[in-house]
Amino acid sequence: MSLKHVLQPFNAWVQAFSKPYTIPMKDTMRPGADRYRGWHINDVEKCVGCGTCADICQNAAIDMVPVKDPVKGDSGLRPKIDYGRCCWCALCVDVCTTGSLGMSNEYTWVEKDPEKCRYTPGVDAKPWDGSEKGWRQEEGFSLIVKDRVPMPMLDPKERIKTWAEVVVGYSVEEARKEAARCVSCGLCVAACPAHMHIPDYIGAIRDGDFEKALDFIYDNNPMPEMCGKVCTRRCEGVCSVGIQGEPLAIRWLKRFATEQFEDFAKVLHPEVKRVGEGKKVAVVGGGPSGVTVAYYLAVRGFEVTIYEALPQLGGATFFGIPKYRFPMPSLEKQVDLLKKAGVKIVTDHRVEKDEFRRLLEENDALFFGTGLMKPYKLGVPGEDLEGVIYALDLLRDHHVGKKVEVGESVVVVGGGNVAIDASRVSRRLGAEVTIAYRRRREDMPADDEEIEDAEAEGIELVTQSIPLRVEKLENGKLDFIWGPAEMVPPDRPGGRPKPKLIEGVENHLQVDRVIVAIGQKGEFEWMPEEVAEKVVTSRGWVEVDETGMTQWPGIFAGGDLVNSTADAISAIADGLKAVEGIQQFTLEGLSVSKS
Amino acid sequence: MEFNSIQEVLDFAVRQEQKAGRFYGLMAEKSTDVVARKFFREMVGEERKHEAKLKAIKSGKLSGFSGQGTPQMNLTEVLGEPVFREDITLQEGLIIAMRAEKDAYEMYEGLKAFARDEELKKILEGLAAEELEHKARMESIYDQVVQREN
Amino acid sequence: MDDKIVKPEPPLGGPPQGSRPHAPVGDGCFLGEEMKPQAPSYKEALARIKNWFRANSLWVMAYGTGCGAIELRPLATARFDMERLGIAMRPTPRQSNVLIVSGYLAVKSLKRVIRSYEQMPSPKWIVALGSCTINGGMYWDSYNTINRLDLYLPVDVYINGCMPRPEALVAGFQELMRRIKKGEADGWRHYMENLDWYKENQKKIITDWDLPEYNW
Amino acid sequence: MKEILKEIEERFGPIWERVQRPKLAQVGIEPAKAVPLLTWLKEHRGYVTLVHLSAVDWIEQGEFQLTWLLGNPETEERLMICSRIDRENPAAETVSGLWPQAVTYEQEINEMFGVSFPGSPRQGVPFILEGWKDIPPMRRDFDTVAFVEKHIPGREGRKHIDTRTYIGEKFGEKGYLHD
Repeated sequence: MSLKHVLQPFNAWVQAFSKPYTIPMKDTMRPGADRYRGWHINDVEKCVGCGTCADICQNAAIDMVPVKDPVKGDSGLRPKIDYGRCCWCALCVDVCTTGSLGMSNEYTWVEKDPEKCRYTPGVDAKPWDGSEKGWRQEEGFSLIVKDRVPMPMLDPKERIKTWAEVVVGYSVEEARKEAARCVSCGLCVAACPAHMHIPDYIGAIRDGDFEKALDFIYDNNPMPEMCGKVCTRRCEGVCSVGIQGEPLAIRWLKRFATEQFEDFAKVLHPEVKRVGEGKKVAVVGGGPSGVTVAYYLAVRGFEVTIYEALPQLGGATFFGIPKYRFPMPSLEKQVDLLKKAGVKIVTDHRVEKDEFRRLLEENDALFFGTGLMKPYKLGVPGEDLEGVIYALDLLRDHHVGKKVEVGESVVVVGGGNVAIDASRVSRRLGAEVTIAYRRRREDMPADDEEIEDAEAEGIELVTQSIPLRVEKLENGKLDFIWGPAEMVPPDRPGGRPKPKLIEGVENHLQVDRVIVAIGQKGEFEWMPEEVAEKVVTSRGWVEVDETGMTQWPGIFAGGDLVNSTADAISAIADGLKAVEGIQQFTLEGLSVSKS
Repeated sequence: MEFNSIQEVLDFAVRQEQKAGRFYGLMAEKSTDVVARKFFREMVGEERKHEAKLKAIKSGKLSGFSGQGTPQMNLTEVLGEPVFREDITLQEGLIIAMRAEKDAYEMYEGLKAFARDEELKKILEGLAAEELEHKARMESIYDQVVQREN
Repeated sequence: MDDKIVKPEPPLGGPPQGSRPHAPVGDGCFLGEEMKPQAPSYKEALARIKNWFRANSLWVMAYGTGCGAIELRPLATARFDMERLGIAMRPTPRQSNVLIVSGYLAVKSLKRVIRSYEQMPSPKWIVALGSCTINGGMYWDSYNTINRLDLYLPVDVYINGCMPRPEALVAGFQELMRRIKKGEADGWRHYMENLDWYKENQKKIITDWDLPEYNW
Repeated sequence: MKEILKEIEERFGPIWERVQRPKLAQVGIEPAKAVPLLTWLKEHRGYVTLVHLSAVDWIEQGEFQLTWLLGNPETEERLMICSRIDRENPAAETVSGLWPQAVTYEQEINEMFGVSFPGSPRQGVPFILEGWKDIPPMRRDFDTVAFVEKHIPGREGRKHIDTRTYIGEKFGEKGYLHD
């Protein structure tokens, strides 16, 4: 061993002064790529808490935790991510129904306490909140199927010649394909007034078990075929799939499930409970709310009789909804089940004051859902002229089989579903139809789809028009005079903008008929004075408590008279409420506190 | 009519409200329709509230009028002029009430022209605005109840 | 096997409470030393100097338990060059003072990891990489991997990610160094003081227990 | 591949066969004839490599399927010999005499599926699992999640709320036909 061997290792010190081969420390720490999958971010305002991210996560890394009170269209839950599970596969981001969930390009997180590796993005503040870069749902790509299976429909030119149903209905394949789009979040359950078990029956349809689907459907809706055809479907309005794509065709799927069976009684197997045996309940008015009360009380063993003034049950769904939307056989199928459930049905029978008193005495409880059967008038001069008719009368006469004349041209005043129905019926009766509506098109309470269908059938829409008066012309026609309106903001939050008449302008429209469909009211002439005095409000509707009971103990009410939305599903929801209330009242004798 | 002080104007306004109240009371008694009857009774209560408000202003408990600025819909101008019948409906009742508020508004507007005192003018203006507000509220109710468009 | 896990006393990870009165920061690192109740200030200064040296010579045991081992390789390359931070790979436990648990840990590996850890001279630290060490990660429902490491071994630093990138690893080492310098990284001491608790948990999951009983 | 399949049928009786790719075929044969077939293939037909030995649990049929994947390095053809054995007391003949590497495969299958290969040297010696007391984990009736929940503690304090159920409860979803 020489000196060289001893010194050689120290030669390495020479390198201390040469340029290093390694990359300087400051350059080694690179930011994540623009589409790096780093820590999650969430736009909590956009997020609706559907929980699809939690469902898809293969590592069970996502918990849905409550962060605010649930409202319709928002479960109030938000995803909390456990980074002791996450593997940054980003399936949660790709499946996100709202596109609110994303990933920042931050990827460094050193932690002493492992319990802290869990946070709710967007709720718990993190340095990477609001990150511009990172993984996002790709434009046009989603794990959610955004497009609805199209519903086959009759051609508009063909359908105005006939009364055949416009909507053809899904085939089995189409229905199952559509049902498979559902993410089962249940936001629809909150939006549905009756809180139907929507994800469950859609799931059953997807699995091809239509009996099970019908069972879920009938669990809290005794007129599902009607709802499957004409429901206002608030469920679809909040559908989480519909936020970025088209909402699930919930209504058409329900329709599909009900159309699979000719006789519901053969498929449904309700657990008949004899809880209400020996108790009698009278139902005045055979509309959706009355039918609901009757059916569910009957399966619980109550003795129920329905009194209906018209020749068929169904209320507004019978006399109001045209048959090209809701054919008679569909209605009869549902009434048939009611009969098989043991409900006594008295049609063509109008209950009057004395009988009402007698019913009140003979029964343990009484439910009325007589609906809004009388039209409000236009309130303008000339409305008593011959040729000014009411949409409700037109529809009723048409459905009970009377001959209806509408002439060559009509103007329909109003913008609700009744107005649209009256116009489409008039169109099928051969008239040129104009709808005169006070507000803008987007303010119309009628279904958007209905308006589109009406326009496709050649019905003209004149918006922001306020009727001024009606005059008789020498040629026998009517002169419908209207003035334009401007929109002013609503006086209460959540209200609709209001039309304000621009004075001094008059427009003329020559028509054979003016059909009024501005609104309907309930009538109480049949009701004994003392009862009416107690239950009716100064606005012409009936107030009930949370059990559906009116101010008069033992009298329950529901339907259009009670709720503000005046649609069939709300009426069914009222009925369900009353079912509980009546059961409590008759069996437990609970008198609900009046406040 | 000539007013010499604010007190006089307010007294007059109180009398007007009382008159209206009596009018609605009478209609409530006479009408057979249960809804209309209830509505008129509610209106009696409304007029009492207005009366109380005016009295509060008079005694200095309230400093002035405060309209909520409900937007006008000019419905009153379009609708016909129903007269009172025994079987009057809520719709007609509402129109009558709308018209009554409008008449009151026009009366105060007219009186304003004769007022010489600035203070008086101001109080009359306030009263007119108040009545206009009532009218708009009636129109709003009409809009929500009658023209529900379902 | 019992369903319930015994809760650690004192809380996991944090410095043990009560059992070590007035111990000098970062001292008492070799086997069998008695903890002195008094701490003269020169000892504290000495401890600080010792800690500074320790922080700058992290000798990592080259033992990859899971996917994260692949992320360790780049640390030795020219871009990250961990040797400039004083981090070096060592082939045996007796030469190293940092154990990296790089991801999932099968029960079978756990036994080997425990054995290696116990052979390492104190002070020693454990760096845990990735989700798997925190709560099971994507192997959360696997029959033969553990879900949380802190039940069996004292972890000083967790580096989050699946897997963490080398940059995150560097950040993790820097954090470990910072903690060592401040005298906070004392998982090894926690392990010593709560040995019974750790052994109980280890024996629950390792059913064929044949590890030697160390005496310290 | 067709020729060799035909030859197997002639020599070993009825088989189930499928040609998956030009150089890969599957042969199903009764267990008793599996090892003679394997031997013959190795000795006389050039299938000298045991590429793999695996098992599949056909729980519905009550059978385990063993698959020996053989390779012929000269022709680059591969042959999968499949054989179904009973799921109750499963046992199969060892091929460790033909291929020494089969010992490891057989040990693993023995551990993971509980199939025994009498005569194979390391049967019953722990391989991956040490101190395993439950049923073999690759059997399909072994519930992994339940096992993990029982024996492998995870981090506590997590609570997932199912949106669907939560909404139903919050908004008073009820059923009227069934309870």
